[in-house]
Amino acid sequence: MEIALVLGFPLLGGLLLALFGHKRWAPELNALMSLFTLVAAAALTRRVITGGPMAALEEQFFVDPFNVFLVALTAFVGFTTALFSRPYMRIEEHHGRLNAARLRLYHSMYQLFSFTMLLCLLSNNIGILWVSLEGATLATVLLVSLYRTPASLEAAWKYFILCSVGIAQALFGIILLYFAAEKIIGPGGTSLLWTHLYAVRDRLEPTVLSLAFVFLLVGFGTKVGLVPLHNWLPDAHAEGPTPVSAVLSGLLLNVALYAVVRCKVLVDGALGRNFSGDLMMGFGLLSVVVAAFFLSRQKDIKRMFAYSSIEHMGIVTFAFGMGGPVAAFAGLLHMTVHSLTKSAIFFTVGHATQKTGTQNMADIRGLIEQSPAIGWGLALGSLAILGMPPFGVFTSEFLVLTTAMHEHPWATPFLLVALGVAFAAIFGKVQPMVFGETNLRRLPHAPALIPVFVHLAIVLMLGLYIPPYLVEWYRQAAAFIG
Amino acid sequence: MEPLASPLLDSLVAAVSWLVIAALALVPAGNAFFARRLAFPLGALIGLALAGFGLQAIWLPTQQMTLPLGLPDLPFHLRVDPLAGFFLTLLGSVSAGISVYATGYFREETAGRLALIGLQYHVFLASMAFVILADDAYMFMVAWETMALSSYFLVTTDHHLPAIRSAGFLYLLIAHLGAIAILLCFGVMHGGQGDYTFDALRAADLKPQWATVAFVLAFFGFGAKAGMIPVHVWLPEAHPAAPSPVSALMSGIMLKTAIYGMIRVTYDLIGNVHWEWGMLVLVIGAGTTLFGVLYALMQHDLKRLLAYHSVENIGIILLGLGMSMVFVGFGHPAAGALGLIAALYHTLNHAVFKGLLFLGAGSILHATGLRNLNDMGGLIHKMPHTAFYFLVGALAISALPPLNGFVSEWLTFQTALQASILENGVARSLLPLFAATLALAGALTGMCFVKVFGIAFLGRPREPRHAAPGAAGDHGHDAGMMERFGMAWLAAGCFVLGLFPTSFLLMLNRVAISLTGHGLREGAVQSNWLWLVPIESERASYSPIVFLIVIVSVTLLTFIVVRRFYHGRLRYSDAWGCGYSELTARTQDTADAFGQPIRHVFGPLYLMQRHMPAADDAAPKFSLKIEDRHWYWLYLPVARLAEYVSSKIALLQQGRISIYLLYSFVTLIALLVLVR
Amino acid sequence: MEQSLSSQVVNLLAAFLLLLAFAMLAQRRVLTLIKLFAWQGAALTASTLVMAYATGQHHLYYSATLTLLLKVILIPWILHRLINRLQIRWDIETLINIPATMLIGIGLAIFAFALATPISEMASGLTRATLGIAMASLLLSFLMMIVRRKAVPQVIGFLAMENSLFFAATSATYGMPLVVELGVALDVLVGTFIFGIFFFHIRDEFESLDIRHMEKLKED
Amino acid sequence: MANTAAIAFQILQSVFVVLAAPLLLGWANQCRAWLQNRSAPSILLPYYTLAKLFHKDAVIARNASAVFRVTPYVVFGCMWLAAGIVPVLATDLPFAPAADIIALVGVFALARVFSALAAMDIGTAFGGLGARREMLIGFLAEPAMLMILFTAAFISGSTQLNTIVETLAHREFAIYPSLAFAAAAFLMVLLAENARIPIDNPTTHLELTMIHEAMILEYSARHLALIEWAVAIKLFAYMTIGIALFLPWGIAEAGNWGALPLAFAALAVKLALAGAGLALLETLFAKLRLFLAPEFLSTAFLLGVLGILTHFLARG
Repeated sequence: MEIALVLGFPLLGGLLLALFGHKRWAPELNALMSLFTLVAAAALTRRVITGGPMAALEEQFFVDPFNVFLVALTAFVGFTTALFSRPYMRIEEHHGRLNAARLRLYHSMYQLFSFTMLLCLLSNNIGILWVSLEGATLATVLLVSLYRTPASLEAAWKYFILCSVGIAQALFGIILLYFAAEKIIGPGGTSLLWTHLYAVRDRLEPTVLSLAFVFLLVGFGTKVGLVPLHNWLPDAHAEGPTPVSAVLSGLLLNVALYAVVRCKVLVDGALGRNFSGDLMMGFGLLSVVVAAFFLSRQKDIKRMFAYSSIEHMGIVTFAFGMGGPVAAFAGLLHMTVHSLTKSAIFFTVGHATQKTGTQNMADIRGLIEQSPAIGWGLALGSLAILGMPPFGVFTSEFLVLTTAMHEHPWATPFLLVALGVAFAAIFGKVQPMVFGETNLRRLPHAPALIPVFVHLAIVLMLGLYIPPYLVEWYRQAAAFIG
Repeated sequence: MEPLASPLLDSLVAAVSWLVIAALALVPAGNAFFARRLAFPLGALIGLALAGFGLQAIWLPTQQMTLPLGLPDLPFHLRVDPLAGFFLTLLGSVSAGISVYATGYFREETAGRLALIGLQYHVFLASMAFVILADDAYMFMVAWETMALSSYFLVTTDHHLPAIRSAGFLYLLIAHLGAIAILLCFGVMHGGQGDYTFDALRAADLKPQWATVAFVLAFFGFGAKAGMIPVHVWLPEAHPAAPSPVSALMSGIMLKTAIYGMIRVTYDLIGNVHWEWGMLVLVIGAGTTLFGVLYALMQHDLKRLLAYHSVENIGIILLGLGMSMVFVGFGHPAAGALGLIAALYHTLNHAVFKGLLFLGAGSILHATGLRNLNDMGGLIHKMPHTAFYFLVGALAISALPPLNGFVSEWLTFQTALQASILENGVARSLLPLFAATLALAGALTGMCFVKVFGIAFLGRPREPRHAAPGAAGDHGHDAGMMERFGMAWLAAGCFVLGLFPTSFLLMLNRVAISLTGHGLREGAVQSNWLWLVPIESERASYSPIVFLIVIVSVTLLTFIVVRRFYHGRLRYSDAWGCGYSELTARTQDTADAFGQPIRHVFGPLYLMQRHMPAADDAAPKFSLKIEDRHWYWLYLPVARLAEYVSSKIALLQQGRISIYLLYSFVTLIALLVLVR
Repeated sequence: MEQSLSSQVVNLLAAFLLLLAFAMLAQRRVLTLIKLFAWQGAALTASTLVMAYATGQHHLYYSATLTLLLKVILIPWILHRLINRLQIRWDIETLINIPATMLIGIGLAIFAFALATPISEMASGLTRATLGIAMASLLLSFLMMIVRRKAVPQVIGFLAMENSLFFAATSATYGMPLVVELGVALDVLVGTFIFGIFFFHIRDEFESLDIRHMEKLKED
Repeated sequence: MANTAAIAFQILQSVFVVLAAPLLLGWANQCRAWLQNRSAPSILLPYYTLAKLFHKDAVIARNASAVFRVTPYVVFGCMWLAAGIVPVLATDLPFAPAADIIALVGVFALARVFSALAAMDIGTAFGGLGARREMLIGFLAEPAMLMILFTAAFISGSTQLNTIVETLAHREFAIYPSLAFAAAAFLMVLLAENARIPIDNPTTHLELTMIHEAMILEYSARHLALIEWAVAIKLFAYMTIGIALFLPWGIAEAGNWGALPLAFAALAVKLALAGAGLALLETLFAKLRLFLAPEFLSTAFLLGVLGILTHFLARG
């Protein structure tokens, strides 16, 4: 029931906004639908926490702590982003970068996008998971190209081609998975149901699964933004509207990673050794290091934070690759705090860029002087994303680093270098933006900054105190990721 | 818990109430009445209370407790043992003086800035308290980084100045790198089953090489905060940038938390100390000491000079610590305890007199708006009180009897003189060399502070434009009531610590016992308040009280005799110009001139750019620029390397979609090959 | 006996598919490329029908018809409309010259076979080697996307990739569950439409469909 | 431990040192005059000078601060204290534990710092110049002195001068190479610290070369007298330290009052020789250029360090 609502609201919202998306009250409707989704997700979460894992619609849908926590996160960030995009989009329209038709497209696609993500999370059928992920790609492609500028078109095109091709590989992997499963479960619909695969995972053919995992990793990894498959990511983040950048790096990457992890579990079961884990650790480290060095060259603020997303996805991938309860816990926590912090950062960045009329960091100065809220939001957000306590990002990085130091000491030098470089790069660029003299103009609409500080407050809380039910929740999820 | 008293609980309350003050300071009320009038005095009171609790903690058995915060398996663990108690005392007592001073110092700030300063200042204090109280790796790191963060925001209070921004950036960057190193050190030490309490870390037995890795990580991690070479570069930038009370806090207390961390990790968590570690500490310490004082001699910016002296004093502390580690490593716990006590005593002393000196510098800055010594002169006539307190601080830091600086250096020398009990010939003959370094540094410090006091307070105003009526330097009023009180508190500290060392020695002895299991020998512990006898009375003893009494009485006697048998007639006249008709104020030595002999002797150490005026120069100008060599052999190369690597990595992304597809393709093929 | 016959037919069609993949790789003219793509679809339909007939999996009939509608009729038609509307008449330029591409392609095919043999061993008797062929054509179309310089052929390459996936799904396994296939088909369709829209936008913005114009966003 | 007799004796001894100090100075000057074929002044000349200065009216610059006026007394007090610590005649000094050799060096440093500050107080070019040079000498002489004392401390296992002297006096006569190094270093330090040739010339008034004189340029009358006297005491103290360390024989043991006359005689002889030696040195050598002073003193420093090292190498 809750599942139906969770999926129904955004779908409905997508249809409604496809009709009324250009109306003056469309942004409110958008936020409202997201709110409904959030409420439904909350209900679902309660149910799962109390009642444990559940399946629905002859097992086409399956909810366990792992995905329900991502569902809740997705719904929440989706809602706050909708709140943020209200004034943001109005200001964009006011600045004449968008017209009514585009706004309609934007709003409906926004809802459809969250629908596809939720579907991807909730579906028990790996095939559907793939379909919805591809759907998410299509939706976001339109969102990225919203401004129709050459740059945005180029970004969207690259995004489209690279992700489609990547995800095609994933499909082949799924076919191989099915191919292996068919032998045990037999033909028919059930062979792609994750629960069934999970049940028989240790009887699946190892050679096929290792092959399949390669395709799956390359496929979904492209969407996660793992180096060297990441090249679409910075462009898409930099050229799309800021709310889209926020949900892209805040949510879509998580969802893609979720898909990878789901598959990893099966493959590990089949192979018995940590083949997939090693691959993920490798990709994770590579992403962290390369992204860190890219960071130091950025001039465009959104592009820079896009690279920071790559870096953090790398950390999470590395954590999941290490495995073990602590690391998996840390990975989940990091997913949460990263999407909260990063979206908060993008909110502030969005308004900052609107104030200065540029995304070029050299031209953004003295935010704290002119609009303290945005300035402090950006400063604190950046410090949080850089792993400064008492913010939650530090918590997960603490666990990851100490575990890594103990289990894979060889990896820590890379992490040390990467974190250092990333800190120098991001902080060195953020500081002059928030401090110093100002050159800002006023905005036609009051910026929405509540989401920023709500997110930061949650992240701060997670750094100092993790509520027991959340812990329980993470624990169950971590236990099953292994 | 303790039935009679619970210093742990009390100090927790104190720390939390600092946080409360911080929160209240942010509440806007009129022109920030609370932040302006109440916040800092209250903070000072809490500091006093905290010092009291710390003293209790030194004498009471260790106490532990946990808070329902933090990680799931890892609620915040708190603990006070004598070591923590000692550092709490340091934090509380010194910060009390500084807070009182701050009340006066920040009086003229605008409401908005004041609120922020009040917030950050007290968060800073609280985080330092939590660093000392923490009993698990996670809480320690959180408190540690919060400390760095709050102090960073304090440093960048005047963030519209580019220099200050870059100083803050450098500071936070190095602090963060150090923090990561510390974090990794905890990672090495923890048992693997995700238990990060210090008890677990103590329990985990490490292989020697891993223990060494942990030590080195901790040493450099904490060293980055303490400001030892070669990771000191942030310090002379950040301390001058901060408002003076904050500089005092950072230099006086924050650096000490790094010392606390080193001792905690090395003696307590790792446990079995290797003497080689001690040698490493000694070498770095000696380098730091000399480097610090030699660069301090070259400075003409008063606060920068003081910052370099902090570097030097950290070096002295490291010397004591290193000797102690060597002795402990060779199995001479008694001598080791002496070294540890010397180090801790100097930690406390430096906190007091360096705090005092920074406050004095702050008063000068407030009164005259000057930081450049070359523009000062004759301030003693305008601000006698400040001059007196500053003189006390200067004598103390120059390790002159009977003030406190002398006592700790004396103890350090005594430790070095224990060298003859070592079996290892190398170590035995090396220790005196480090003592020699210390002696040299002490004398140089004396020279440096003759320069500071002589040039800032004595003589005549050097720059007419500053002395002219209405100019910045002219309306040099003396420090206000509150500021004086704060300085007086710390100056009194210099005297007390200098005159009654024995009682503190017993205190520190307990700390040493709790860490190394051994204290000083019997002969020492039963020494009464009058005689400071670290080993036994035949070996060495020192009685500052007697010393003071004798010198004062003798001096007075002389005075009385002179006045009694002769006369006190006095005539004033101009200074004698040795035949030169006009002695303009500019003929006096400047700070740079005073350092010239040192430049001459230690020339190769400095990176100098000097512009000498030509003989026929119409407007002769002499300019001198001294730079830190570390920039050129360490930091810039690293930066360039990073730049180079990133420029190469950027080639990965040249915008061609075909190439991007090729990446995916190659990755796919490579992985498939891998699977085969 | 019948089994073997149908399996031979399937293998034949598979071979045909691979041949087409190579042909597309070699093809210079965009119109012919679309034709070849349609042929691929036809072969796909045929093999699916055979599979359906041989294995009695009824939903395979649906997917066969789906394929027929989508990949033989609809998409080629759309592409035709597009290139007419966009007046694309030029020959296709490639990054590497055709023979080299062919050589690489052959290498890839061999690699794919080598990779697939151990798996094909345990495949049901009907579908030996098809998995290898599917993988081969997958890689080939990937290669085609890499070497083509214009937008349209790249898209066709993507669609060809989709085809080989579909072939793998139907022949190597007895077809994916219908709902999945529907979903995939939907995505492909929507994807094609969006591609179509993009062609126009790109043409308007860049006066050309040459993707070399889209290399502005990069690290410098 | 401090019985009244001992206390009384210590006070007497220090008073004796203070009073006798100018005599040593006078004797040194007399010897030098003889060596330079001048007709020697009276050996009591320093006393006359002091008396004259005390009678004069003091003249000080207008902008002199309290530091300027306090300094002479402080310096004098420091020297007196130093004189009290050093075992001159007997080692039974109840107050000696109050300050060991490190403190002794500290006392001299205190005096130096104050006189340097006073020199900078008036704000003339020469005051600053003198102060700077004095500190330059000091920062090398002090550690050298410490190293020398440490050598003795390592040998005797104590940092208290009287204990050191007792052990050194008691030991069967043996050549300590370490002490030889120390003695050489000590001689150089003594010359430097007391502003003698070859570092400084106590009799010069050529501004550009002078060090100590440049510092006290502004002083007159009683202030000057006190400082001059303090200089004399300093010289005396240094010489007695040297005697105590390197040829302590004949000094009276604890509680053995009978030995005092002998000790007194011995001291007189030693000091006479020392004074003559000083004069001889000052006649033989010329003053070094200022920039050579650091080299001179760092040699002393290195010799001191070598002394310690040889002590350990000889032992282990």
